Amino acid sequence: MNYVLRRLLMFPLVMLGVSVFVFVAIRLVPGDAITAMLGTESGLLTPAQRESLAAYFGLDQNWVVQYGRWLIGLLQGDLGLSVTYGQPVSQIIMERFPLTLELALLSMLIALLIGLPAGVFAATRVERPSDLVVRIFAMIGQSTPNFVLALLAIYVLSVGFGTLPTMGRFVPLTEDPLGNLAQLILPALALGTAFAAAVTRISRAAMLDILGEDYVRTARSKGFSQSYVIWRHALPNALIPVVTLSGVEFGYLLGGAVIVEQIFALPGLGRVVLDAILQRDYALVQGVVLFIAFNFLVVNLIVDLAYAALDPRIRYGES
Amino acid sequence: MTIARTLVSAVAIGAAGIAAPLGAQTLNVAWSQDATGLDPHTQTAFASIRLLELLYEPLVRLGPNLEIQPAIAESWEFSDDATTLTFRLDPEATFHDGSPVTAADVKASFERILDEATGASARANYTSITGIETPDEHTVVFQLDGPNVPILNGMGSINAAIVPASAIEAGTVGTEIMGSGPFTLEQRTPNANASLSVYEDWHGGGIAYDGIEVSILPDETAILASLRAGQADFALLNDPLVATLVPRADGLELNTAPTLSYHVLQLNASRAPMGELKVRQAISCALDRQDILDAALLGEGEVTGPLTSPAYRNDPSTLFCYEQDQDRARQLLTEAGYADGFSATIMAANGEPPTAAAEAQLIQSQLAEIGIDLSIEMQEMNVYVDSWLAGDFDMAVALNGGRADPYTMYNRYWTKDGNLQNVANYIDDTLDSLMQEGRVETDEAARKEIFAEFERHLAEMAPWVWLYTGYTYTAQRDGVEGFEATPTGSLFGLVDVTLSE
Amino acid sequence: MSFLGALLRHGSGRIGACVIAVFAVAAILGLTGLTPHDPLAQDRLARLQAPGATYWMGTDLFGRDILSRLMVGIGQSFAVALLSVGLATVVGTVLGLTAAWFEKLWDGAVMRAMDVLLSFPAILLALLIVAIHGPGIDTSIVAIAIVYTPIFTRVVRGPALSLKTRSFVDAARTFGSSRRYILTRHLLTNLVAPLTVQITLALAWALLTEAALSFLGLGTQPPSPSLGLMLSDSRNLMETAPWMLIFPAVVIMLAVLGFNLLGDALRDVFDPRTRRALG
Amino acid sequence: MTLLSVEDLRVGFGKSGHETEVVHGVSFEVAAGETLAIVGESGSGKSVTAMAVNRLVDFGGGRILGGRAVFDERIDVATATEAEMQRLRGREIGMIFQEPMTSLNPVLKVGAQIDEIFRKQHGLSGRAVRQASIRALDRVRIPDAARRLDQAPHQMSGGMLQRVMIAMALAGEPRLLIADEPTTALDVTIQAQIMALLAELQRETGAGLIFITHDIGLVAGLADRVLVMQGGRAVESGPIDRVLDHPSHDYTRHLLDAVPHFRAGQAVRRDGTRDGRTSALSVRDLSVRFPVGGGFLRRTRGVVHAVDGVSFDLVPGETLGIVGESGSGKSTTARAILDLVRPSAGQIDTEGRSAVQMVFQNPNASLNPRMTVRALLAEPVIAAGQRVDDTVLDRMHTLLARVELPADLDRFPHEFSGGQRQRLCIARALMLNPRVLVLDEAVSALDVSVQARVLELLIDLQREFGLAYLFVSHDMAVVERIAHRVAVLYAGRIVEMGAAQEVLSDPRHPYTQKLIAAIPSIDRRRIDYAIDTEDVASLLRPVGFTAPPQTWRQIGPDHHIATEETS
Repeated sequence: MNYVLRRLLMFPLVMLGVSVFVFVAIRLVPGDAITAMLGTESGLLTPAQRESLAAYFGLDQNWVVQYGRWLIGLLQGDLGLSVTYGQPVSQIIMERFPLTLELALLSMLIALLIGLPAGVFAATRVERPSDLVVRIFAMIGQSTPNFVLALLAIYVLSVGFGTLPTMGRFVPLTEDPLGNLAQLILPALALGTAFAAAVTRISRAAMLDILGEDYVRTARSKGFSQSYVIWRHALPNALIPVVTLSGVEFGYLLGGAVIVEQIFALPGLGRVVLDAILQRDYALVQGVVLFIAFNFLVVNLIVDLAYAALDPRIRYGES
Repeated sequence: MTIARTLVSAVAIGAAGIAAPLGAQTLNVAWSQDATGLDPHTQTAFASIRLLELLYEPLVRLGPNLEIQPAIAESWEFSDDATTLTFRLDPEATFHDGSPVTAADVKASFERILDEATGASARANYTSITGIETPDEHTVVFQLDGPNVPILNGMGSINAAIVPASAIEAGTVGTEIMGSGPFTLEQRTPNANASLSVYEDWHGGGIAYDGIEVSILPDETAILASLRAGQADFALLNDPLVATLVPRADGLELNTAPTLSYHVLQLNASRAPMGELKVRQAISCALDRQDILDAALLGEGEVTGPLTSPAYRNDPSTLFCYEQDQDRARQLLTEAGYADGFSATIMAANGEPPTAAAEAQLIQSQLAEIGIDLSIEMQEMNVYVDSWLAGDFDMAVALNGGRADPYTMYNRYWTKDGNLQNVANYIDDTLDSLMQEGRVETDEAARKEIFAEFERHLAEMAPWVWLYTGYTYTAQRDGVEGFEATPTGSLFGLVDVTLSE
Repeated sequence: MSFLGALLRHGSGRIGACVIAVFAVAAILGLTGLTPHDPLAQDRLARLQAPGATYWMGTDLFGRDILSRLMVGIGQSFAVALLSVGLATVVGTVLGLTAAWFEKLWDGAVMRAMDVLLSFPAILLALLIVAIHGPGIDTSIVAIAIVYTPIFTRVVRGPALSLKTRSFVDAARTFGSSRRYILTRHLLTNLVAPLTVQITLALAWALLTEAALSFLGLGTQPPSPSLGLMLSDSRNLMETAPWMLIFPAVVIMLAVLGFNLLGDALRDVFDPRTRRALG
Repeated sequence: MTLLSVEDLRVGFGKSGHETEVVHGVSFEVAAGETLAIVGESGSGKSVTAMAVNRLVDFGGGRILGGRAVFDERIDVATATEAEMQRLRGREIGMIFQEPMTSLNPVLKVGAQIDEIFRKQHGLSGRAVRQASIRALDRVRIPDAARRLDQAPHQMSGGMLQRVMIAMALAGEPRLLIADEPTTALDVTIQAQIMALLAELQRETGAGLIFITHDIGLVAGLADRVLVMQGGRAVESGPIDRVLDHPSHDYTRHLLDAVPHFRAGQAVRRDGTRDGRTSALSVRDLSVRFPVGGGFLRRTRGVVHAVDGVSFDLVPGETLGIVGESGSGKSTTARAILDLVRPSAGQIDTEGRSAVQMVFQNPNASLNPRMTVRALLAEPVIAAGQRVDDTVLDRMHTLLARVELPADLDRFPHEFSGGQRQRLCIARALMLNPRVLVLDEAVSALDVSVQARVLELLIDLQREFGLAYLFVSHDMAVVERIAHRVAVLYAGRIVEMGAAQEVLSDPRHPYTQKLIAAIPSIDRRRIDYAIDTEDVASLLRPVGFTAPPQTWRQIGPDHHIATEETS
């Protein structure tokens, strides 16, 4: 397990890197929280008024002090107060993250449930029409911008069927499972299509390679049927590249969620960051971006664990 | 197609189940921008004011055609020399915790607004108050440093809302809602949704339903879709391109009301060549205001001069060069020494208003016809506001807020000591003296004449080129009646709404 | 067997190459001004006109010809994609190669830095950069390049590590060839295959990101058209003027499809096993 | 009763309708308990023929185009359905493949890959399956079977994995066993053990065995009948003694004579003289050690002593053959001399950097596929800082001619055959006219007949340019042909060294004796190999371990052996 241990040790290092990066980046953005809040009216503030507001927003200290105070707070689990929401950043994250997480997991599920079988199916029928059909669909899936998909979905549903996934509010799974699914199925489809296409192509390529390997030939020489050989011998090996792809792709899902949440008006974490940047809410941007980066690293760790579980060569290392 | 069919029915069942059916007497409202804060004294963003007007109450209120109506104050009058203003409070008025609204609360509220530490941006409108007395629990007398008729209008803005003195001491004004308005705030998830319920013993009378469920849908096409899907009963729309689609959908009604805020092309007179009067006038003559209105807002609005409030608005065709006259424009340019035109940049904010990009491109193509070559700089809202406040632009496409009273609307730009002088980049004695006259004049007819003269001079000096006013749009499903829009865009009209099956 | 011949014999390669060729011609015509109408000219009488005789693809809100704007838009979007991916390739290759060659500290530092960038959702990273630098074509290029550099670094570092162990590198070492010679002549020339495949896929992805950025109002600025901008302009007019949405959306899809097909074909052409099948 | 009779079998590859035929009408028979050897070089169609018998060729894009292959006088494999074939494979026909390291599923435990046969084919369940698997491993003499079942394939050696393969093939109690070059990837001592195991198991089960190989010497000890194939045709077949002693087809004669076979010292070179020449290369107690398990935050677990105090020297015009099995440290020694591996101790004296050049094992991997012949040959010159002028171009042309390659400088490596590419590597190594050539398994990757031609070329070049060769190889027959002197390496140390003639004909060190005994040769027929399962000694030593100094015993004028007993 030393491989995974080494990855764990890298966590704080990368997180520190991210925290510095986002802290500096958001402060380089012109304009501050006061202009964001008051707009053109902020010109009416007298210097004294501006100072008192700046103090309230914590904009008056120099950067190093602000970073120091934020970092110390971070270590005690206090991500600071969001100016625009008037709530602690950690509370906003806890409220908004379930939606984005569920959206990302649902699209990942869709991607894997559609992508993997399609990829394997296509690989076993190489050069036959069904292989071509799967590849074309995968290609189109990967080529359509997700916001076009989202726009069309809303238009067709509201005009054609007079129904729409609930907007503005999150229907938690615990309260109303059917409502929750109804709300998230469409955004998850819009977000997950490109991912499903990628999984199809990766699993198809992996399966093609694996079916040519010696150990598959050995399995066949034992008299096992084609489906058993695929399911028992080929698939476990094909999962490895798919798992790796899912790790990287999960990062994109969190990013892609920003646009899909905007169009479907879902109060997720993706939109919070978008608004926070526009509102110059420093504490919120820093907190949420750090949280998303943390998630990304956790997901990659899970991918590594899955990697080790799938492939003993990693788990035991070289004998 | 079977998969799609089952998918859609799943969504249908889910959606219907969720949107609270009309029966439970909740009004589902949708709009695209959420309040940026909850302190009535410091908030100026339109989205914040719209929400706070339902939770707090000022002393008086502006009616559908901007006449002064009672709110917390039952009655009011100026002294004969208009230097003192006395209000008599409605004894029935109570805060949401049942405590009565007293003169002490009014006094504490105004002291908070006038205190610089609060950062109340509308403070400039009340600086003429020199003293506040509370002879008894229900009377408040304001001493003014001089005759100031517009202050009564100022008292009608939510920025002058009355908050409990106890809340001011506790410093909870921005975080806890304790107003005397028709609704109380049950729950709010910023940038997502909010729930309001009716305040039973609101002194303004009963309301025909139990509460309002607000959804923030940033994408206006989504608002239209939610109206169609029955998820929203009532909605506010900014973008005329979307609003004009509402009448097409069956079961939806669109109400339009002219607004006070005005679309304007601000010129920077402190920079060459805009410093030349003839150049500014040439620009004013070169633009076809109606054509820009037709293209950018699909004609949804009216060409206007500087004054937009109904009481003072005049017929714009009487103003300088309000008919496009390209030859005169070229002639003015040559007289100013710019026969073969010049090049400049025009700045606009992304999506603020939604039609900004379109307006910039139309202005660019129209001015190109007389040799003025514009390059467009679209900026993110905050960056735009920073440059706007610093006056750091050649030209700027803007949508500026209007006020019922011309003085409170323009004293910040067109008076010698207006604090947004560096945005106006132009001042002369006539403008300043007319503004002061208008401030002190108590007679309505005389005031109207003063400001008409002020408007003509402004159009002629053309520091800015006023274009048109748009509409505020509200859309509702059948069964929602009784809403009356106002030029200020206030949603106070929701108080009279009735819901029927 | 010539490389191009193999590419054209490959099923999806042929389609991909044709699609990209068509768009490339359109882009060149667009950028050199040979469009049916002036993309910026506003025809007051023909506002929001459906596709017809004079305007084959209809007009937009200001009466500008959609077809001409599309041709310029393709040129604009291709330019952004090519420049940003080019930048990412150069930086990624240098980082990837040096990380693979020096290993130990430098490799760790480079990979950790890439982890930091990768842990940022792409759109947010682009958003921050655009917010700092202000919207515009150059910022989109830098934003997309920064987002894509980590991917190129990894695509180069992996194969470079394995190439380093190949005998012809050992042979070069025994001759005493210089480090620069080995890195360029031996490692780089053999990385052309994975790099080209990644470049075509990156171009497809860059087109989508440029469109997304413009959709959020942060990409290329009006009045010069880009595919993303035309898409976002058409958003509120979806019902009144559907052609304003359909044509740009179809063009983006086909362009991205073209690059993906090309990428797939290149992968087969470069892979010796499948190359033989192509004769 | 004939177990399998094949008549006029034709097999082809490619899209149905216009396949390219690879096997053109082969016929043979195998009786129960009988061993048929199919011998031929790569590309002769021997593997395709075998894979056609159990129709595995279908999965490789191939098809049986014609002929009959009747199994057990009841089912014709050529026309059987896939369902019928699935009942045949494993239960009736077992198969063993060439590369044990890749023939087992890397992500599944070894046990799981054996259990599934008993569970699926024999319907066993629960504990019975585990017991059957343990018995299967005992049967192929794998020690400590229970623990091995829970190991993953990458934790086992090549020899051990091949035993697992045999256990799996026999688990279904097949009546016909097909072994496709089962020992080619293994060291010679392990190869002998596997051959012995196969012979014994065949006697035990009475199954028919088809043994496919390119090394005719190997089958002499095992086969009853032999079939020689060339270019997809059967050129000769018959009982083993008749074919080996009186070959009728000239290709069979070529396989027997031209291809190097070990003659226990008779076929050594007679042209070397050592006296009076200063050494071109001298190595004094060279050691190379690798820390294992070191790295971040953890102390090293141990040190691998790959090379432990090796000394020898090399005189111009002389070839020193270094022989040893995998893991003996022979390649590491070669790489250390060229500084590709940093030696931990020892002294290497040469006449300067460009005086020593190296030729690697795999010709494909040692030529950059993207460089033309001109660039490939020019690299050493550029590296040495000289300009590629006309004299250098002339040298290129003369060298290309000398190694019998076309003079076209603009061709790419993939346009040459394996043998040609290795000759190009030799030409490149000679560009700076070195004094010493280090040849690391230089011919092992080539076809047998091509090997012979390259060896002759090397010998001619040695005579012409007076080169000294350090020839590293695991193949005793090849070393016998080219080496003047031989050094035998075991566990990183020289155990025996001296003139080739003495060492090969009269080996005195126990390890050398065991090594030479295991080498198959045409002369020894149907012998039964002694089965011993001792594994190669591990080189992992505790930290700070220093081997005791070596003591030598002189046997002959130029022949001595190490006396400390092998630890």
